[in-house]
Amino acid sequence: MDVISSTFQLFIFPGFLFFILLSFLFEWVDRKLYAAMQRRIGPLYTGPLGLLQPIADFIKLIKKEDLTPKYSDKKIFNSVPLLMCALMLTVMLILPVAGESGVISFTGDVIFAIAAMTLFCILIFLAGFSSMSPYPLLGAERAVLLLLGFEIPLMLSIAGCCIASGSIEVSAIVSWQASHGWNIFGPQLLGFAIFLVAIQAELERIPFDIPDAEQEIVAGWMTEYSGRKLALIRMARNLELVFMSALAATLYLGGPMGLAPHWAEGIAFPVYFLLKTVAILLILTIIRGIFARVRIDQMVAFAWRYLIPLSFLQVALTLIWRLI
Amino acid sequence: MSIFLEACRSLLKPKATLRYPLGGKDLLQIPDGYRGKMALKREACIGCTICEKDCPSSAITIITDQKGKRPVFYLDRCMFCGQCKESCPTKAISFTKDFENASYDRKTMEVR
Amino acid sequence: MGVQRWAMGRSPWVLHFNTGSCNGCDIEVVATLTPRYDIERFGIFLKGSPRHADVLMVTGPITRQVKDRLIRVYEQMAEPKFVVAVGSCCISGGVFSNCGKGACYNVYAGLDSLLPVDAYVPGCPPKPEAIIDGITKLVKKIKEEK
Amino acid sequence: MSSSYERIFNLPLGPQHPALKEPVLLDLKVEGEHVVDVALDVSYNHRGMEKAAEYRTYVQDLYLIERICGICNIAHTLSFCQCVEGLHGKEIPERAKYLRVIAEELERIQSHLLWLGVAAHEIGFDTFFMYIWLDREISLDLMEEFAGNRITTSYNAIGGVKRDMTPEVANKMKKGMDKLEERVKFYKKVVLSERTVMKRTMGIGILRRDAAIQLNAVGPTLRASGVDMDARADDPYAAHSLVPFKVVTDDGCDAFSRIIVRLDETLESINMIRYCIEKLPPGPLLQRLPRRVPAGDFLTRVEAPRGELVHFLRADGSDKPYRYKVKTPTFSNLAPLREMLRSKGKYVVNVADVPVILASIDPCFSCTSRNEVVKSS
Ligand code: SF4
Ligand code: SF4
Ligand code: SF4
Ligand code: SF4
Ligand code: SF4
Ligand code: SF4
Ligand code: SF4
Ligand code: SF4
Repeated sequence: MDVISSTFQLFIFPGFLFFILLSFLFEWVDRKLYAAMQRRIGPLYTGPLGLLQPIADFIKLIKKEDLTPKYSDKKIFNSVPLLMCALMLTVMLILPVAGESGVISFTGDVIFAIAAMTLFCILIFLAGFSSMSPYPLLGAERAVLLLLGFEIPLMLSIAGCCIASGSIEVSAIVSWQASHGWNIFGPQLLGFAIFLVAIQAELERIPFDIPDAEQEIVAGWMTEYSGRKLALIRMARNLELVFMSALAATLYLGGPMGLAPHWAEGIAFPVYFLLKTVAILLILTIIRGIFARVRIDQMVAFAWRYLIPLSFLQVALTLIWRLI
Repeated sequence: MSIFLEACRSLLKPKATLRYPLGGKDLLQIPDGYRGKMALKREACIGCTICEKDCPSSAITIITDQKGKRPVFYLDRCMFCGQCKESCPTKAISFTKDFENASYDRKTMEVR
Repeated sequence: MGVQRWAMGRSPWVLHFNTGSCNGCDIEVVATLTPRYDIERFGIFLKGSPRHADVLMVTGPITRQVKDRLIRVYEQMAEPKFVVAVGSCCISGGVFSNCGKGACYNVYAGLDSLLPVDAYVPGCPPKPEAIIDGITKLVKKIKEEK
Repeated sequence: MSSSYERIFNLPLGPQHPALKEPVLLDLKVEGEHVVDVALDVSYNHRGMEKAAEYRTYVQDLYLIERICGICNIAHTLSFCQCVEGLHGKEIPERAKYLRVIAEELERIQSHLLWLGVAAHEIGFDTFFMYIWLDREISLDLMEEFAGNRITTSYNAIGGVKRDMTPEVANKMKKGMDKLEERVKFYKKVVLSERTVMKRTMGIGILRRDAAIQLNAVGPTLRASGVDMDARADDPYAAHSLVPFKVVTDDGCDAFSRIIVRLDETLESINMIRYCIEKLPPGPLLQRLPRRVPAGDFLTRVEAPRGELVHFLRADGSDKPYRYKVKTPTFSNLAPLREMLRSKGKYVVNVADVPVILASIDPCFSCTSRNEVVKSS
């Protein structure tokens, strides 16, 4: 019984299948809202309202011919997409969807999440580097530069949450918020803003879509990927989008917890989880819609000049607030 | 900031997209003078071959049918410039609003 | 494979290649992205990298200088791939097809002499609606054949 | 930056590249993210037009010349017609002159909006691009109504214009102009207030006044460097001597001031169209001219949306040109472009800036390809 239920949890809900489907849904929401902001319709004819569009894209790419450039470092080039997906799927298991804790939960899983984000960037670098052609190389270089900019603010803003609730465990942060109010209504409001900006960079979205800036370096580090590998990369990036929005919801908006009668928690909590993550996604998409891309040096300068001091300030504020 | 407000306004405004082709061709307001696929009034044509001589991209060939000489238009070369209509002394050539001329085969792209 | 054909027809990503066009066709191709026409409705993206694209959309007369590039880009694309010729220049050389006898010295008379073409969209330039019409016809072909 | 030569590598942009809608090869020499030098190869578009023009009659050439370029086809046909009319020594009817100005300015509006959209796209500002291109449709709809096609209009004819402007179209045009004016003013506000836009365009692609004159820049690129030069004002053709307008200049010398110059020019064009509709004289549209053109040379200057366009015709008395020669604005702007793309001292060019700088001269190479590399096998 236990084995069955944990297998179900791992693979179906709230495990791999759930997250993969969620990632498709998120891509759809993202594209639709982005289009609506531009007075367009966006995907429309694939399934009802174009809901199946991301799935069609995925299947099409899976079925396409898979090319590997001649001069690439084949081992790395071929394994990176798979690693990206695996990494994202694993780290997503710590997200609490139906209760205080996720499928796996341990002390220090917040650190694990941060490590996974950094690792993802390193995988991006490897992907670009192993392609051995100019655009991906430049994209990879930019990805690492970008990492220098937003990594520290990201960590510090998460640290703010950890300090506030006095724990480095996701479930503890969630339950602390359930009893003390959401993190966003406290000194973490600043942290939340910093977090949103930083994940926009981590996700490589406008205004920080520098490593795959189409107008400058074609598709950046992804330029040489095609077919199945591109499908996996796209999926990994969508999963990352889900993960980041969900992490923001978990850390700042109280995770899946909310008002619900005891007997309905099993349904209400996932619904709350969805609502909150989608809310974050909407904010992310609006940001994507209203900015132009900044240049890499401008991004790094911005991060060091404003984001990092602000995030230190935020940590200090939290500490003071804790002590009082 | 102004672009943010504009984006919010755009979310409320109706979409600017015309749902062509599934919404049908009537959605599009093609003006009367539009130069789409051409049409030939066979009775009016006197077979003078001026249109063939003036066509800048040799998209017209003169053939002979039971009534005599007449032009055939090849849409794969035609650039819808309207010179044939200008040149025709009897106004036998006119342009319709039909723009849906995409085809799988170059050989079928002609107006007889 | 039913699913494959369905997915292929629902998500044809386009690579736009200008082979020496006068820009007329190009701006109309770009215009199909814009709110009035919005080809993302059909799941179409304009992609920058040949490796990501399924449909090669060629505009303009094929000049001798660009021919090798065109073929190289076509070869870089992953199977299955399709080619659409947009504009009279691309289909046949258009106005450049009539230099005394045959095409101008620097222009190929038609894309079909170099690559297998799946759909032709005539016009100079074709209206964005006409390009959409061409794409829908291509999608129909993808669904029925291959 | 240190000049360790191992770090310099070549980054070819093009000939097929998403930032460029045309086949052109920019061979950048890049050091890290900085561009140190650039070599341009614009030969991919060479279609042999000038030669082809010698093989056609003047009637056919009109359409060939129109297809030198789709975006400013009216400027090209206008120049061609002026050459032919000039050799005939005939004036065209007054009404046709006004109509030509309307067509030309409508094209300028269309072209400048197109360019603004592309510039927004180059800096990754897609939402702005979409708004602009949505409004550009207004001008294209008017063009379609006015001339019969959206882009390649075949509006000008040798000796006048082909179509009249009905009162109905005039009304639509006036309404369209009001809408466009409102939108262009809004865009100006956006450009002047949006931080990211300024960050990406200010101080980028600098071309000082003396360099602009020395390297023979033309059009908005020149006027954004503070030089007051415009063929419409300096050498009036069509009805330009009768239609009042202001030559817009700016002293910024960078990509940002090129945006401002173009936006202001669009507003000027809107006013010119209004004036022309108001003052449109009655009369015939076309002065019929014989098909054979008297022998002689003729040269015209026309202010195309991108700058001064020069056409030269040598006729030998037959119905075909003896020689036809075109010098287009983008060609003149290439030397200044190279200047803008080279890092020098404190002025550094990032790879990320290359599309923006390139876009800032509003290049289109379809009219510029002058040569072809022939491999001797
Ligand atoms: S419209 Fe122009 S290109 Fe087409 S057949 Fe007539 S003259 Fe020839
Ligand atoms: S110019 Fe007119 S009358 Fe003469 S052949 Fe052509 S269509 Fe017939
Ligand atoms: S006007 Fe008469 S004589 Fe002159 S070209 Fe036309 S048909 Fe021939
Ligand atoms: S190259 Fe041949 S076809 Fe072209 S103009 Fe010269 S002779 Fe005519
Ligand atoms: S078909 Fe017409 S618009 Fe298209 S590239 Fe050729 S000349 Fe230009
Ligand atoms: S340089 Fe321009 S005008 Fe001259 S032949 Fe080449 S494309 Fe034609
Ligand atoms: S500069 Fe040349 S290519 Fe560009 S729009 Fe003008 S004529 Fe066309
Ligand atoms: S520089 Fe070369 S291409 Fe130019 S005119 Fe002289 S010989 Fe001809």
